[in-house]
Amino acid sequence: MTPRLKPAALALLFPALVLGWWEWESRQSAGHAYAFAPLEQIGRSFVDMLSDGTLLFQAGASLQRALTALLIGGSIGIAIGVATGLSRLLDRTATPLITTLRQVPILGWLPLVALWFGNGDGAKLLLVSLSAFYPTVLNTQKGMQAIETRYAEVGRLYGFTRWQALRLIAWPSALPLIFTGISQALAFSWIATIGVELLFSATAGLGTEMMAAQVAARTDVVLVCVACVGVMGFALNQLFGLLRARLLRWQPPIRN
Amino acid sequence: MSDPRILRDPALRPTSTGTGAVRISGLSKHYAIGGKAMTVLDGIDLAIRPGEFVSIVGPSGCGKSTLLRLIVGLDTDYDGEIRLDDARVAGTGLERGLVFQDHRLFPWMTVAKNVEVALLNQKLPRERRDRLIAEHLALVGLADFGDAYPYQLSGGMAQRAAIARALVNEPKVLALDEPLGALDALTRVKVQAELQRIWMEAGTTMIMVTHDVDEALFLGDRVVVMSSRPGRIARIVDVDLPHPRDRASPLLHRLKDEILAELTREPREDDGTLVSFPPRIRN
Amino acid sequence: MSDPRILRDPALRPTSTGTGAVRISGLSKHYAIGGKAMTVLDGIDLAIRPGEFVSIVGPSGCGKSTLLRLIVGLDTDYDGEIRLDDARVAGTGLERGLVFQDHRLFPWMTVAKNVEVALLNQKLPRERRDRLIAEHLALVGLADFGDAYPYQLSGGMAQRAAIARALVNEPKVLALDEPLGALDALTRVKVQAELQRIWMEAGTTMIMVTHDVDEALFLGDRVVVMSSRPGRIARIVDVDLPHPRDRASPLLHRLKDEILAELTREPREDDGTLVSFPPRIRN
Amino acid sequence: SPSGKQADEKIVDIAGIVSPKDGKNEFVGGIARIQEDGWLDAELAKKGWNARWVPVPASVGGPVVNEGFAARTIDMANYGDLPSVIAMAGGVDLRLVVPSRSSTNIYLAVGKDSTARTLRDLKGKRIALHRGRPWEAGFARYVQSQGLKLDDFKIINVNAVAGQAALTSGKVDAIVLIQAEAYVLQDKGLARILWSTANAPESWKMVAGSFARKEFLDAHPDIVQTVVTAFVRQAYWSSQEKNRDTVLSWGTLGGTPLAAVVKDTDNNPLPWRQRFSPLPSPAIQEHFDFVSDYAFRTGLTRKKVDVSKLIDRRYVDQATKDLKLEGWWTDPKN
Amino acid sequence: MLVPLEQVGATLLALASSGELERHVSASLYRLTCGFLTGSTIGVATGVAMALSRNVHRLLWPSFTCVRQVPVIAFIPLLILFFDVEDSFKIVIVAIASFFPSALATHDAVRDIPASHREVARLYRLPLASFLRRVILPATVPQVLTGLRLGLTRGWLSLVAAELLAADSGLGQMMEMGRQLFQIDVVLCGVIVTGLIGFLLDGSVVRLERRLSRWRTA
Ligand SMILES: Nc1ncnc2c1ncn2[C@@H]1O[C@H](COP(=O)(O)OP(=O)(O)OP(=O)(O)O)[C@@H](O)[C@H]1O
Ligand SMILES: Nc1ncnc2c1ncn2[C@@H]1O[C@H](COP(=O)(O)OP(=O)(O)OP(=O)(O)O)[C@@H](O)[C@H]1O
Ligand SMILES: [Mg+2]
Ligand SMILES: [Mg+2]
Repeated sequence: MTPRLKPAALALLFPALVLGWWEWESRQSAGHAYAFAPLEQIGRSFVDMLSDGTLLFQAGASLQRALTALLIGGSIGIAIGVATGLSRLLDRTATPLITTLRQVPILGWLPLVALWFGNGDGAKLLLVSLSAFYPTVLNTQKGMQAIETRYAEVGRLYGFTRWQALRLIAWPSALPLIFTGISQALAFSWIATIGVELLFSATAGLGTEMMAAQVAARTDVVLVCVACVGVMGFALNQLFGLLRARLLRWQPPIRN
Repeated sequence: MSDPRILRDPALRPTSTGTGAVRISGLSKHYAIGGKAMTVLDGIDLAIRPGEFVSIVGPSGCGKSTLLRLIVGLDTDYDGEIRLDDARVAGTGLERGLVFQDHRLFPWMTVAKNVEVALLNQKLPRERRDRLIAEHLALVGLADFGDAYPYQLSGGMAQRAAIARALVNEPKVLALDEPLGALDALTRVKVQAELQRIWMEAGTTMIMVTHDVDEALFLGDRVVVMSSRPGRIARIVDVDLPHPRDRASPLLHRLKDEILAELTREPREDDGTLVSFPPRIRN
Repeated sequence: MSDPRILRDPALRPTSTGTGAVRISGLSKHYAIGGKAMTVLDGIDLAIRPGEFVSIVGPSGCGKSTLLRLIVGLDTDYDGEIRLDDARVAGTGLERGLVFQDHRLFPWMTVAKNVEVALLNQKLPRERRDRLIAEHLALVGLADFGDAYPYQLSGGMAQRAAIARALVNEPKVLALDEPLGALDALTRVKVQAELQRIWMEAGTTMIMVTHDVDEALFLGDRVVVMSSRPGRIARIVDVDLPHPRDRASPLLHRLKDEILAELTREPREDDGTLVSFPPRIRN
Repeated sequence: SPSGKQADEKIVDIAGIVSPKDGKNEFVGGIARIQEDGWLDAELAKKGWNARWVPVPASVGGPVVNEGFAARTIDMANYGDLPSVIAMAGGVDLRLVVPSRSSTNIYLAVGKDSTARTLRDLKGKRIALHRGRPWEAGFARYVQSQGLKLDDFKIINVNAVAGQAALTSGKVDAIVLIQAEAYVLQDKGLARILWSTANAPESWKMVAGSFARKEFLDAHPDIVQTVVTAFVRQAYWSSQEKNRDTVLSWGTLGGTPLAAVVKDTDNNPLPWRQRFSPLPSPAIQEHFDFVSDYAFRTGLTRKKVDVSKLIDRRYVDQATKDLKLEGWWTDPKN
Repeated sequence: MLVPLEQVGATLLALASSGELERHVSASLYRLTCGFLTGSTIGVATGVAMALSRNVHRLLWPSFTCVRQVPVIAFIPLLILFFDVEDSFKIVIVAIASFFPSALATHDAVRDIPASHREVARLYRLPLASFLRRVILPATVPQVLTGLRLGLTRGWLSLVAAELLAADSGLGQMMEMGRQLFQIDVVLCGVIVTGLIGFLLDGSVVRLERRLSRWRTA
């Protein structure tokens, strides 16, 4: 095998094994076929959903929701993370509250948010944003708190204002962790999107499609949705990785 | 400006004009290691005239870096007093600069940006700022490396970049912590000459820690010799020679022997190892 | 063991016995800075005998650290060949050690734990391991600082701790990158003596980068003088004197002048700045 | 409430259960046709009003509608029986303005290899039942009629989806389902229907209908009347034999096979036309009496809801008069 | 519209004194503990392996990145086939949910260890165990713990979701029934209790972190 092929082959090995196992399971019994829709049927559903536009439409709706929420929740999360990372007072007051609220499952908020904000898109966006908020705020806080004294001292020496210290020392040194946070948030907001689509009043979205298919026992459709969610998440992550590499080019390249 | 050679003759120079006088009196500093208190500096008294060049030599771990940190105000937890032009030092200030022993370049900035850091709090027009940065990078031989990141520099290059950063905003008092330690002999001689030129032209007060007694004598108006356990001033040697000096001067050789003798007076154990070098921890 | 003074006379020493021979041939190394390729080392050929002490001197940024990194196998992306006892170097190995230019102690470990790192890959009984660590800490004058964390050390103390870590597992080949740069004159002389003693007793092959030509000549069987833009071996100076040497020996003085002359042959710009020091970036 | 409508906004919010179809959510039960028809919009427009349809997925229909009622973001809704009783217990006053006799069947299915023939055979066995959902009351009534209690079984509280998976993998012995789901399973050879409300008294079946918020009703009786009339018009259309196939096809939204839908629909002794009658039958009142009682007895509600005034037939009567449909449906009252 | 606080208080008291709250809390905590311990342990191990070995990275990373975006709820029909509907199925869900954040955070943390630290380890050819314990662990403590905290949160969230789909006990079930039965005070009790439990769990993670990063100055 040429060295070029090897990474691709390795990357595909795992999915291939899973698919093989899947096909085998689906042939076990009717009961198994219920959960393990045969690959061929999944493929057919995929083609159907692609050609009638369902997939693109639903995926687009979910993607838009997830990304908007990521933007809202992520930026608020970073802002609050920075603020609490820098100010001990804020940290003491806000962090326990955030930590407590963070543990309340979306499901807990659901009735309250529905009562206060209705069942519309706003409420959904709020809940998804909340799920993007937590990972970013946590990681940003961690990043801001891990500033090395050595570097902080340079800032003191040159009379950095708080804003300069933030922009030139704290922010760049926290950046790797902030990226981890955003990448966690990406997954969280995806998941929450599907979740609220499923638990709130219906609008377009992969979650809605998935739930309906599940109710109708169309495991094949569910799996097409799942695969679609996964692949889109993967693609977003790759894009995001490029951005990360660009912004963190000051780190020596990693050689294994 | 008059002949710097004459201006720099300590005997001829007026001591009270200009700013940048540092007066240290009764200075002591303690650290705790593993719960045990340790005296690092003990009763330091030192008056530095404006525009003076003071070299500090002393065994490893005797508190030289600690002393510089206190002077620039990075550490304000000490006993005694440090005054700059009669004002008590209570924190860092742009009029006091420091070249750290480790270079401390920000890894996330290019070399040029790292130098710019020192200029951020001065309202300078952009072109002037850029010109200053370029000039100082050229000064330390890094003209081609403005866009490199610190991980792409060699040890000596990083140290030179740190020197450029410290010089670029022309502080009144500049403390240098072994700034030339990682430089090869030739580069070292050149950077020494540059340091001296800047010192003479700008009238900066310079306090330089070095391990090279030749260097201390070549540059310093006075050489402070420290001893350890705890860090004290063992002796202050006046170097009564105008600048720039001739490295081969017999006076410098004599003074060097004196200083080395002072340094080797350090108590030592008999087994030949170096256990006695660092200050002992006291309970 | 026979008289080390005789054993260490390069003329008397058998060259083919023992292990630790390093053979470097046609070695070149390139880096990229901002997309531009830069040749750092170019056509390096060097054969080091087992148990030899080779000193390397050269201008800042000429590729000395890079060369050491290649020898110990931290970087395997190069052209040409490096062989240790006839086996091609393809990665790190416990038989090759390195003292980094920056100390690289792990900040989360005490000094003693940092030294222990070098022994983790050897199955040693705990007491023996502890004894080795204590001995080597004492050797570098840090007996009292085993429980201190790196941030509690002075610059020179950290460097000494790094030396202890490199020595404790007795590698066959030890590369040292300006190991004594941050040490004061006295400590330096003592650690030099210790290095020499260990070298003579253990028969380690040592390759030491230093900026101190005196040091290079005092310790080295040969002194490799490098030039920059790109890094090349300008000259190799044999030091035909038995160890330990007399620092005042006229031969050493003559060789020092020669080496300094070689180092100052470096091309330079006319404006008096140092722009020419580092290798130029080529597109 | 922040996203509720302004007081002066002339919009009536009507919630309906949706199923996805071709990538879009479609309202079930003929609402889609009301929208298409355009009559309602035109009538409301004459009064300066608009209808806003709120889609609600079946899986969370009850809570979402109740929350909307409480937040006054929903004025009218088409949904099931137990949730409306729960809403009233929670302080939201409702009126059932369009009852429907096309009631929903409840099924008990066992695994395909099960030897159970009667409910008694399942004593001590595991039955998947989603608690707090409408079909719980109907099933409880059946259990009661057999001289048993719910406690005689090991009730596994799972939703229908998880329950079906559990049944096919043998993790439970039986499952309570509604509508065509049971036939889907049986036709795939995964389950066998043991019992259903097919031949049970009408009052055992689940009831759906159009509910209106009392507050809204009192403020805008004319608007409610217009909406009710639209629903009755729709019921009339559906009840015509020529539209039977179209109506059946609505059941296949979300991918349910037609065959299963037909089998479920056939489990109704009423003739086709009468199934769409909006005229309240005594069975419906009896059903609500039982549900209210059951909910209180089992602790689902904290107080016993008075359902005696729940059904308000004035609007339906007015509608049949306006549409000149008197006599099209037999009035069960008589 | 909000339920009066005193009513929430009364409900909370009633739930607590009837023993119902305790039943739900202990059921949830049991599932959470088992699931989280399994999931995060495997997660941390996988994260380390992917960051350290290029081949493991190639093998797992694409699948990992895809699958971690998928809500656990989508796997429920599969999981029900293999696991008991009662506890083990929920434990597996918590494990899966907490696996991903722990693995990702660990992977990133290990990858971000400065090259200079890794080089020292390479130079002394540290055996894997020592490398993990002495270099990877201390260098990554804050980040990994952040990942674990997120994993805990996500495990908790998914548990509640799973309890909503299939459970007779557990705080999720309590809240879900509260929603179904339109008893917002019960939901609020759930919110308060889950928040409180989460806060305590989180606090212990934070304390652990402080212990493990004493070497940091400042
Ligand atoms: N943050 C700290 N906490 C505890 N002890 C410290 C700390 N910083 C320095 N020390 C101790 O203070 C003493 C003096 O340190 P300092 O860095 O001033 O020495 P130095 O004279 O600069 O030595 P060198 O020449 O090796 O750099 C040392 O013994 C060191 O262990
Ligand atoms: N990771 C890297 N990426 C790009 N360039 C690098 C990198 N590391 C070193 N260089 C370049 O390689 C050249 C040689 O560096 P090296 O560290 O070997 O010099 P050196 O001889 O050790 O210098 P010094 O005496 O100052 O330590 C320098 O010009 C430096 O900019
Ligand atoms: Mg120092
Ligand atoms: Mg170097």
